[in-house]
Amino acid sequence: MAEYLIIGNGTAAVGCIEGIRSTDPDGNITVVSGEEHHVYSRPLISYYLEGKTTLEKMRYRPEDFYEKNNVNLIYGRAVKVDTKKMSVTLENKKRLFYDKLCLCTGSSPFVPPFEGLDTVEKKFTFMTLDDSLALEKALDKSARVLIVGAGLIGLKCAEGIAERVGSITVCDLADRVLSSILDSECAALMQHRLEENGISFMLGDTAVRFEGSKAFMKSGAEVEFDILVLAVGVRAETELAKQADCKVNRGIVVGTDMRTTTPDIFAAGDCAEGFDSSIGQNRVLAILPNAYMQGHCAGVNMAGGSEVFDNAVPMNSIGFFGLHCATAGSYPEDAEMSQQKTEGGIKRLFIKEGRLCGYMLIGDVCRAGVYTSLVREKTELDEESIAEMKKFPSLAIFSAEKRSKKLGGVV
Amino acid sequence: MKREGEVRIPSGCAIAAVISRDGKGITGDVIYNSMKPMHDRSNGLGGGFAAYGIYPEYKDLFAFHIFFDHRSTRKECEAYLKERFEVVKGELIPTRKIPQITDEPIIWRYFCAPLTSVMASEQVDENEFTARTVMKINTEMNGAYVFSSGKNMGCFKAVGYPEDVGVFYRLEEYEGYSWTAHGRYPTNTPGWWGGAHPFSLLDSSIVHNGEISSYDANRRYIEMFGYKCTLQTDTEVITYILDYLLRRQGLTLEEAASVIAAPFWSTINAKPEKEKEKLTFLRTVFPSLLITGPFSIVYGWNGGLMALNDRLKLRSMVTAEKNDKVFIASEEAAIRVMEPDAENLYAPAGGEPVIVRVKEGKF
Amino acid sequence: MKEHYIYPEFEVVRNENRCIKCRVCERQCANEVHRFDPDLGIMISDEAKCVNCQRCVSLCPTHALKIVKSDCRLRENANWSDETIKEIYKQANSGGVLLSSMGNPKPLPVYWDKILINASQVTNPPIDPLREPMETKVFLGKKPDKIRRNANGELITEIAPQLELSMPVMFSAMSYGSISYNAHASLARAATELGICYNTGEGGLHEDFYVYGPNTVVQVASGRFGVHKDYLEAAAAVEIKMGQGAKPGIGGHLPGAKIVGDVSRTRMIPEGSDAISPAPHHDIYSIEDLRQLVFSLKEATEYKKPVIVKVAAVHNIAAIASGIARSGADIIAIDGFRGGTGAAPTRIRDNVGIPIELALASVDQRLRDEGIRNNVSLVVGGSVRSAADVVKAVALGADAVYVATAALLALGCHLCRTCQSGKCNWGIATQDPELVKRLNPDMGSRRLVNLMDAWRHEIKELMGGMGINSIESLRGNRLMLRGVGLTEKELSILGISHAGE
Amino acid sequence: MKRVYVNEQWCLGCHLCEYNCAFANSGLSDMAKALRDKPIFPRIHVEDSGKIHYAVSCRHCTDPICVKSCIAGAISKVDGTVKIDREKCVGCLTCVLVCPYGAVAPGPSGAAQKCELCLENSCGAPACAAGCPNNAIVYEER
Repeated sequence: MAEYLIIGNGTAAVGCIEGIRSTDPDGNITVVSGEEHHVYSRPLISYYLEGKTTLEKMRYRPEDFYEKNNVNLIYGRAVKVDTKKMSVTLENKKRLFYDKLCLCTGSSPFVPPFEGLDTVEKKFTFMTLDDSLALEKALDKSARVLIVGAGLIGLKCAEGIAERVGSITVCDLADRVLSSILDSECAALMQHRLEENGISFMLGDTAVRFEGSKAFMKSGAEVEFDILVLAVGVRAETELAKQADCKVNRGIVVGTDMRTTTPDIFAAGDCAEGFDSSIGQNRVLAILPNAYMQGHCAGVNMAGGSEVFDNAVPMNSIGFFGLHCATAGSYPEDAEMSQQKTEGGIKRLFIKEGRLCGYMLIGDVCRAGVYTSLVREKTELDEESIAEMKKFPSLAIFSAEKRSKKLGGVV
Repeated sequence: MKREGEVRIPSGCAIAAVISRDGKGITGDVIYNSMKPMHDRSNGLGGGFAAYGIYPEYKDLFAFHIFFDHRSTRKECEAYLKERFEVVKGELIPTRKIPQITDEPIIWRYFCAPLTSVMASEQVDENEFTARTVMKINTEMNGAYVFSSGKNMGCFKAVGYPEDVGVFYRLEEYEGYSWTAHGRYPTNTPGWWGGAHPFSLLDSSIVHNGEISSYDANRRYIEMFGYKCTLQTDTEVITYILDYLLRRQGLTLEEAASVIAAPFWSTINAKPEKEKEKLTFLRTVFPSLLITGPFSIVYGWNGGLMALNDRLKLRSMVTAEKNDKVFIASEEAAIRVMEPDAENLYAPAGGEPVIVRVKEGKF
Repeated sequence: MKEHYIYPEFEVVRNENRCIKCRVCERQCANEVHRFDPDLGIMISDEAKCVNCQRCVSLCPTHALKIVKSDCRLRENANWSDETIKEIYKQANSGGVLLSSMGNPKPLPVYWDKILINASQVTNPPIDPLREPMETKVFLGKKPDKIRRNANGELITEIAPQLELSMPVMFSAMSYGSISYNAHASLARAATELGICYNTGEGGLHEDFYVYGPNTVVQVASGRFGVHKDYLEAAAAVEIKMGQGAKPGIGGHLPGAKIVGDVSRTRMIPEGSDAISPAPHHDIYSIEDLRQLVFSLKEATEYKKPVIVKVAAVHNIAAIASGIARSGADIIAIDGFRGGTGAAPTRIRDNVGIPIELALASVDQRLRDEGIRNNVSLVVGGSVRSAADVVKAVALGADAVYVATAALLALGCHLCRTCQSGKCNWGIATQDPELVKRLNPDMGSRRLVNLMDAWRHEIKELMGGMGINSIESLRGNRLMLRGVGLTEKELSILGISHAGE
Repeated sequence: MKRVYVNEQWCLGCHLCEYNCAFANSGLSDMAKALRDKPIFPRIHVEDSGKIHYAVSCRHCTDPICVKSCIAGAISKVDGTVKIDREKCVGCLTCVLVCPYGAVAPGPSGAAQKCELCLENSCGAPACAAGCPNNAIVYEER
């Protein structure tokens, strides 16, 4: 019977388990979890602080998930891979053998070497449930919070704690919030909503040095704070892969079947650098749906099936204080941008060579998935369809024939 | 009260028949005694018999049995008959005075041959000629009613129970190879002798038990062909239908049976192709002659009998055999009176004709 | 000149407590009666446009709507009814002939309702259709006078072409053009499923429906629209339309606006040209001319298809029918004065023709008196409304009946009688694609099949009650009928006795 | 399994399905009470594009991308039906982002909702199909 070993216990691992089980109901699956928690959804940690979910509800899968899937869950940290003996050694020296190994090690926060960081009493990263629980303990109604990083993590953290602290300042070296997914105009809308809810920004500026509860900014400004949250960025966890001699760039390089360059070793999730069809090359797409789908693909292939995951695109759905934002795809310089302003929002479509290559929706995100699918499927559109698409996302973009397959067939 | 012909009178009935396949003589007491156990199926308002082979000495002449209300009617009718026929013999039909039968009309019989010259001028054969004469008398001559008109056969009928009618007509003195009998249970007739059964035309006679629901459809159809349903009885219309199908259209008995008691379409469609084609043809061509509603009939003619039930078999009828004889009756009891040792008792299925031919039709 | 204002005939009553402003009424009214007022936040109505087709009433999910007859009346006058006066106003406004649709709505006698059906009691048994077979199949066509046998004495079973129907009902003529493609599709599919026939009417046969040919009667009318060899050959029978019950003596006029696309192609006339059916066939000015057309069509179809001659029931119908029966026609169809139409001058619809019951009775008797009833089958139409009407018609002597209004009702028609407007909200009497699509033939044909199945069950029940187990035994069986409240004259024409006799 | 199918050839754009859906999922027994003077949150929507109309609701995909994408693990497929656990949903709308049919939308509470075939409300079978006046929406096996 096959021995499947999965390092990591996040979304990719769940995808991997479900992928294996869809193909091989019997093989032994062992999961090594670094965190001593049932599988939970990491993006929910801010919602937890906000009170929109509970520890109970945060479980990504039901309580009996491991049992039902006949998975042997081990808490521990994998430290060594031996590709010859096909084994993985844990921190506690326990050795696990595998026929197929999947690395779902995820990523970890990147903390730049700030001067004086060690003098800061209450400093947190915001990645794991334990991070969130630790931060929660520090919160109080009068606390001044400085968040370094105005990306998804930093801002979700800000939203999550907004009602529970005195003030929040977010700084980022970039000139706008959410710089990885939004252009300036769109970012400004989001920033506005955040500001309306009491969050202040110091953009184009960042902390360079700390002294106790004071941050010294690049611009020369000084910020007093009680709590520091570092959300500068994340890095793929690739240590084991390197040991196993897998090719590693920013992440562990995988093919569209999730195999690494080392036989019998797969990788999936935030640690992997898979194919991004929106740009036609590999890159790390650290988003949850991607992690699951890569995991699932890896699982199926580990179990001898054949699945290809070749249409990953960057996409994000995120909201702050009721203002939603949906984005997907890429925004090439030479693309035609079609823009529509809506009440309190904006819609930008990036069209190139008769295809929708990316979009940004702020405010009304209804049926955004129709656009996402156009991006993902690289659907070729005639003029009529493009005109229809510019109006709003609907199935009217497609021909009657295609629509009848979508609405009248099993899909 | 209105009598037959003025109103349609439903009735229940008893029927019985016997025939010798060898053509041997059977005396009339055999048949009228058979009606006794079925007494309750009649109500004394009509009984009658048809007898075949009873006039061998006049077998080539049409034998008219006629009721007259009055002597003057007889004179008038005889005059008319003589315009068309050579009347070889005319006489009172012998009867016996019994208390059970009263108010009898004047009952005569005439043995006649059609006048060939008159017949030629009408361009019809002797059967059609005779039939027309009968229709004419029965529809236009008030007080005269021809109740029998075949060759070498005769009907005998009266108001009364059939067993008494048999005694009244002294039927034990006649000998025929085939007899049918009828006892009637009409619901609202004043009791008119002409309304008793059998009903006959030429040598065809019908005894019938039932009340058909297709009556007016059948009547209005058959009347297109010169028949006049003066009595408004089932027996009359069935007689005309069979006359039309057998004599005028030339159908066989079996074919006629599958017109009047046509198989269901589902049955027809399950038949072999040739049979199916034929049955479909007959139902398509003669749809208005399908008879629905309950009936059991015995059709008599010179040379045989046919018993037939409606296709749902809504009326009782059984048959049995013994040696050369075949018996038919509404109830087995009647058969047992005629022949206690009768064999092969059988209840024909709905629409299944039982046809008996004397000497296999070579009679 | 300013026209006289005529108060609307109907009022739209909306229960504001139930209205959820879903605006279905607005979206579904082709007459644009309903409208949402964003300022007031309520639905409002323009009642002058309402034809009382009940589409909105039917679709309103909260049953918040009803349409009522307006009670704004003129001063009562037994001689000058409101309707009469308003018609005068309309004519004074417009100077035109008044147009109407569907059948005569006047309170003239409905003889079906004065005829009662018999049932068996005691002397013979009623038959239970659940237990016993009960047959409704009929063959329409000429029956031979005499059977023939071959040299071996076997019956020769070839006979004149017959139209086989599983029950004595057909859908009568409604042209493609006067009704929609989907209405035709529904009729064709239902007829096929039921084993009966529908009738193309005079507008030709759309190529999509040739597949239903074995259940199709094609019509040849005075305009000869869409008549060609394939059309005749596709059919189960060919009908020559001499007249129509709703408008005896006049032809038809389908405005050019409706002659578009497929309708134009199917009728074989240019788009936009008015389709005029002359009052007479200009090659039939007498009975001998009819005989020539009958035989022309028989020649064209190699004597393989029965020819029907359809006439309106008029005063001398018995003699007319007798002439047709001798013309070589296999089937006579008679359309009574209550028959429907897509458009007819009101005066003609309401004042010309005679009731089908009387026409049927006199024709059937006349053909029997002449001994030629077997030459032809008799099909009658003109408001056969139920299984009871079918049974009564057959008992009076019909071989089968034609139904159209009942079929349209099954398809959704609410008898608003404004077919002539072309804005049928039920997708029946319209060529507007947006309206046509409202009639889904899947539903339409299912409802027609349901209706006929129901009628078939009822016919069987009624027959069973009479002790009759096959429709043949009902045909012309007038003893099964009794009249109530009829005069001696009416009874004698109908050939039935009065109840109690 | 039985699914809701839409044939735009017969869709009249009457939008009744939206109201029937909203009513079916309202938990109330009177439509007027459930829907009068309130915004409605149907799980099916009609798209009107000129003369073309059609209703869109969850296709219950064989391989549903929403299930794979839900960050809360709130969407699952049970016996062929894709369901959303509204308690678990945090309203991130990733499902809206990925559904290629636009069949998921936020409900009145902000949690995502979509057609669940009326299997758990008092209708027991899709109210949209049952109430469609022209059989443009059918609930059947294909």
